[in-house]
Amino acid sequence: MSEKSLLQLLQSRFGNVVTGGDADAIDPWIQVEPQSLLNVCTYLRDDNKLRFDLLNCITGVDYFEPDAKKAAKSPWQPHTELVYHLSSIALKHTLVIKVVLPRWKNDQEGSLPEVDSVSSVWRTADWHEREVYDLSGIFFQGHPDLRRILCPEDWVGHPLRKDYQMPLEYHGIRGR
Amino acid sequence: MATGFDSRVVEYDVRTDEMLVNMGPQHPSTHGVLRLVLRTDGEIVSEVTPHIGYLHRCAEKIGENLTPRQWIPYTDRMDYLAGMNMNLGWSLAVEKLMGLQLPDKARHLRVIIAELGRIASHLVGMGAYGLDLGTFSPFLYAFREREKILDLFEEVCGARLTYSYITPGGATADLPPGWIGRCEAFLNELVPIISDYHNLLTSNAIFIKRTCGIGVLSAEMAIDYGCSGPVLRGSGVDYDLRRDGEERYTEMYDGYSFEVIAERDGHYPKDHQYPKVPQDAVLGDCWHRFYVRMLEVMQAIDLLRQGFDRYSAATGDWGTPIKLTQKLPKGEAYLETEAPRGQMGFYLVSDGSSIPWRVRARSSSFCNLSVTHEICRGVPIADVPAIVGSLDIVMGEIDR
Amino acid sequence: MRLNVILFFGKHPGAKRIVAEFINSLLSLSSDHALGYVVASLIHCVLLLHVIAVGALVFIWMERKVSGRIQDRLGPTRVGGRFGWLQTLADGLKLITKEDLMPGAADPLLFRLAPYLSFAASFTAFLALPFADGWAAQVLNVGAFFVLAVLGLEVFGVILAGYGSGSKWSLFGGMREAAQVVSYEVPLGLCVLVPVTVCGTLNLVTIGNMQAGLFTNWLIFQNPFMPIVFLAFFTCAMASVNRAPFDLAEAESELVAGFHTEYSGLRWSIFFMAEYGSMFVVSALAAILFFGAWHGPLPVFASISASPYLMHIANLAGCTNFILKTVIGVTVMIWIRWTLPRLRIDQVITMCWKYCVPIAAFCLVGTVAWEVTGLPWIGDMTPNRNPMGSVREHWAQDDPVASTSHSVVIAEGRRND
Amino acid sequence: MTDFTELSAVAMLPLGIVWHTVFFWVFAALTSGFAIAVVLEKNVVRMALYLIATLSATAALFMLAGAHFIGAMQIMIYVGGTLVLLIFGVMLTAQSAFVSMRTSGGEWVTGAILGGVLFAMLATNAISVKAWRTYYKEGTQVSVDAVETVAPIGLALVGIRTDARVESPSGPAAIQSGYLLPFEIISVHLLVVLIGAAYLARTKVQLPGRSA
Repeated sequence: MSEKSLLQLLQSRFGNVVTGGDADAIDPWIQVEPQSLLNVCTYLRDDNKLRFDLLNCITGVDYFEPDAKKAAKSPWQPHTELVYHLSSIALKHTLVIKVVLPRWKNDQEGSLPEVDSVSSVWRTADWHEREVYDLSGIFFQGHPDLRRILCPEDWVGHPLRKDYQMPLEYHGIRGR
Repeated sequence: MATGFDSRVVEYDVRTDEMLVNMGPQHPSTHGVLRLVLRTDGEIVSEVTPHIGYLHRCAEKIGENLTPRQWIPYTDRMDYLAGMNMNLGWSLAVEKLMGLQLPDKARHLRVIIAELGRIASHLVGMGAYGLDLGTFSPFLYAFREREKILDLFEEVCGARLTYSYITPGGATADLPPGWIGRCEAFLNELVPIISDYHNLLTSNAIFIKRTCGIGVLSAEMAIDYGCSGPVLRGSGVDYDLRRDGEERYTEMYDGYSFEVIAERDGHYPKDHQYPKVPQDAVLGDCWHRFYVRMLEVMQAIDLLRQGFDRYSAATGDWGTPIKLTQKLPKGEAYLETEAPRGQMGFYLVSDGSSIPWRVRARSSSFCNLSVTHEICRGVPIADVPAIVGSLDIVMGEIDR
Repeated sequence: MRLNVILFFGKHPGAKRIVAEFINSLLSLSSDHALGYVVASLIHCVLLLHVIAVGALVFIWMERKVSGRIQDRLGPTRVGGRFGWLQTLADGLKLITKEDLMPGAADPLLFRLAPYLSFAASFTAFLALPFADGWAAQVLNVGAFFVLAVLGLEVFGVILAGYGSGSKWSLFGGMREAAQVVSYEVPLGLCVLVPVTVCGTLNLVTIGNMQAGLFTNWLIFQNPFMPIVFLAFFTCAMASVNRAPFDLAEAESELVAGFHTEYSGLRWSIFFMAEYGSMFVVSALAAILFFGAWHGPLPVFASISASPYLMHIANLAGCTNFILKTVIGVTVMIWIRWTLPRLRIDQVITMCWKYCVPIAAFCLVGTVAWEVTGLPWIGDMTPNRNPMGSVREHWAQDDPVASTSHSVVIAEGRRND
Repeated sequence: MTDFTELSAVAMLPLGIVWHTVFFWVFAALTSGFAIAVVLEKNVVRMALYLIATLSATAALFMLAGAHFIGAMQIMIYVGGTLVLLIFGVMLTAQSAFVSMRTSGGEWVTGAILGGVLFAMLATNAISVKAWRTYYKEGTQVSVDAVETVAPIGLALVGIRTDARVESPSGPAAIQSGYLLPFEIISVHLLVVLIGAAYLARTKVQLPGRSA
């Protein structure tokens, strides 16, 4: 199944849930509404023509420019993107799903944006979501055990956010 | 008494207490700084909780501040047992973003280097697995052979562990004159030694007892957890990115003939000259994972031999590395390659400058390790190293 | 009040008696004066202590050399000249200078006591071990039984170390060791019983002497079951002294270092002395029970061993023979250790109860049947046959009263009072 | 071949110390000292350690008396038995309440009475054996010959009493009364005890997910 027909299929199936996409990009992608991510993913996995049985990777990308001067020139509004790379072992095709989230929930600094966990669809999402939560600061609703995974449990902040500041001190160890 | 239980059914058991045991982060057989919290009842482990992150070096954060070529040494330090393959993965991902096409010679050079790296990595995997099962000698035998590969690598790039050899655009240097001959001689030496390893481990009665039917990972579960590489193929899934991956990667292997090492109808490809699959072995157990690795060494030798001729015959350049401050096109690219430990993916987002906006490394061992708690449930303590060892993890890659 | 020294110095006219008489003659005391015996006993103890200590020294060096050669490397090469033969001594010096650590959670008494307990058990087993005809610190009438019983004691040190260290890994190691040793004592005892039934005595010196002559007189050639018993014995022996592939108590890939995880320095090295001592003892036991003890394959010294002075030369050669055989046994253990993977604890126990015990029991029954029916085997077809049965039956048939004479004499002694 | 020549030597130091007596007192003191320590100790594992020491010292006493077989037996069986006790002590009573035991006053009284009665019985019996009350005058030579303990015991176990043959000249019938029956009874008894112990060590657990 070619990328274009795949995108069309999804757009026809889910309609306005799929809010965008680019079939001509290096890796063709579709953008999905955060609320219906779980539905789309379940469909992608279970549909006989798609069968995306393997979740390769989840990436959180923080679009934010801490430098105000540069921020004025940047082409996008600050936001956070979740990128899901999927592939099908059975049918040998791939797909990228993007979910756009606000940097902070309700624009309140410190409250993490929320999205449904897909760990019930692919169990590999369990650790990947923990990593994204840990490093990029995105809260996954319905995750069975959302703890930090790479940083210590009492670490403050989410290092892969562009406005992250290394703490001055961590348990007596100099940070900066 | 809870409802649904029949009060007449009573099981007799010795009353014992549960104990929480920390295996690691300093433990001889956790392959680095992995910490497993075991909930044990006597010798039986009822629950394993892996804790990782002790080797976290913020590689992705560093990558947001370096140009792609500058970040190559950091990829070396991810899977430090297969640095060449890490370099290759990252280079291909950058090339994918830039749309670079490589000359034929560079392609064959990369195949040779990648497969040699695979042999080196699997040799360590094999030796360390022997160590996990309590036999020391295979480890040193494996290192003896690996040293020779490292010698070859040293000739190529001057380093023995962190090579930074393959770069976006090709490699930092061509293979030195006469290197192919030396490599070929080494392979001729290695082939009979491999059958020694089979005698020492694969077909050893105690080894079979310790690995067959232990840590069985079903194909469904392996895919569900995103396992890849020998762990996935050991479960009988016929999937190898060198054949099934993206075109940008598979075209590297164009014209090479190889069969994916996965069991079909109780047989592995070309397995007549190796030990038979033991009766007790269950598809997806530790033995199969180990066996797949051993066969992949032979497969790599075969690929190398094909590569030598092609490389010698190939025309063109061995590649020109991109400039250190090469501007990247705006966009994003994700590419997975078949590293020795599984599918190693690199993802980079570029905003048009020479430094990527976001760099991501999808680690194969990370996913392979995440299955631990499933397959270590209810096994004796001694099997925990056996199972974790059979996943052949490298903490540098997991923690990044 | 006077009492016979036999009671605690043994009645066998062994090396000790000769030494004792020599000392007494030096001090111009009567030849059977106790002082000479006491000094002779002390000399024996010191000698044995050296056997175990030097033995450990050599075996550790050998382990490193052999493992080195097995693994395609050289092993130690520098300390003490060409072959690095002083490496162990250097290691020992290093261990002595190391800090003696004790974990805070440890039970101080048990933690400190454990290594010595292990070592004492191993050392005590040496007391009954004959190195040549009569060359034993104490020739015991129940030698084989005594050695087995005392070797079983070594496990106490391990368990106490496991418990006393206050570490979970140590506890696992100790418990494994306990389960393993308690299990393996059964087949080990059964295996020892087979040569003992053939010889009809538990006295190691007698068993050794019965195998004099051509090598076909060795017990391993006594009947078809013997080689099987020997293999079972060697397996059980390795298991009971904790050698790979049965070294579950210290399984480094699972339990860090098992029972000695928390030990350092000298205490740790004492555990090792005990381990190598035990290896020596079980190999020696194998040599005595199956491979002709101190007798060489050809009876070269047979003619001179009758003479009172030349006998010592024969004994010296016998001692060399014996140690050689033992060292071969230890070398095989080292070889196995560096070749095979480790078994799992349940497999070790399965091996014991499902394989070793039935095999040993079957061979015991088979041997008894073979001996009773008097079927011939290799040994019987060669000249210079040593009639095994002669000693076995002599007390039962020839003169059953003789063996009870002591009670009679004591009674008479009392009546004299 | 082994030389069975009897050796007759007299063990007495110039100072008049009889070595045998010295060793006897040493081991007797160890036996009783550790026995008391077993009673006074509160930690189960240390208790077991002291028990082992007591039993080992007893084995030494047996050896001193020339009963090598019984001595080795003592080590093998009792010390090995204590080993199992130790394992069970640690494994089955891992709860802190058991590792360090506290004895109540009532238990002390019961224990003292029982122990006292047992001690009194044994002491009376020991004293009442006439032969044991005799003492040797200085200068008496006691000759003790072969201390072959294994063979007679082994023979007696299969029904041949070599010692009985000497003392009862009445005929073969008296000779044949060995230890076979008591041995078998004890064996079966031990088996029963083993099974009983295994039964007692088990606990009833209601497992979920099972229905009749």
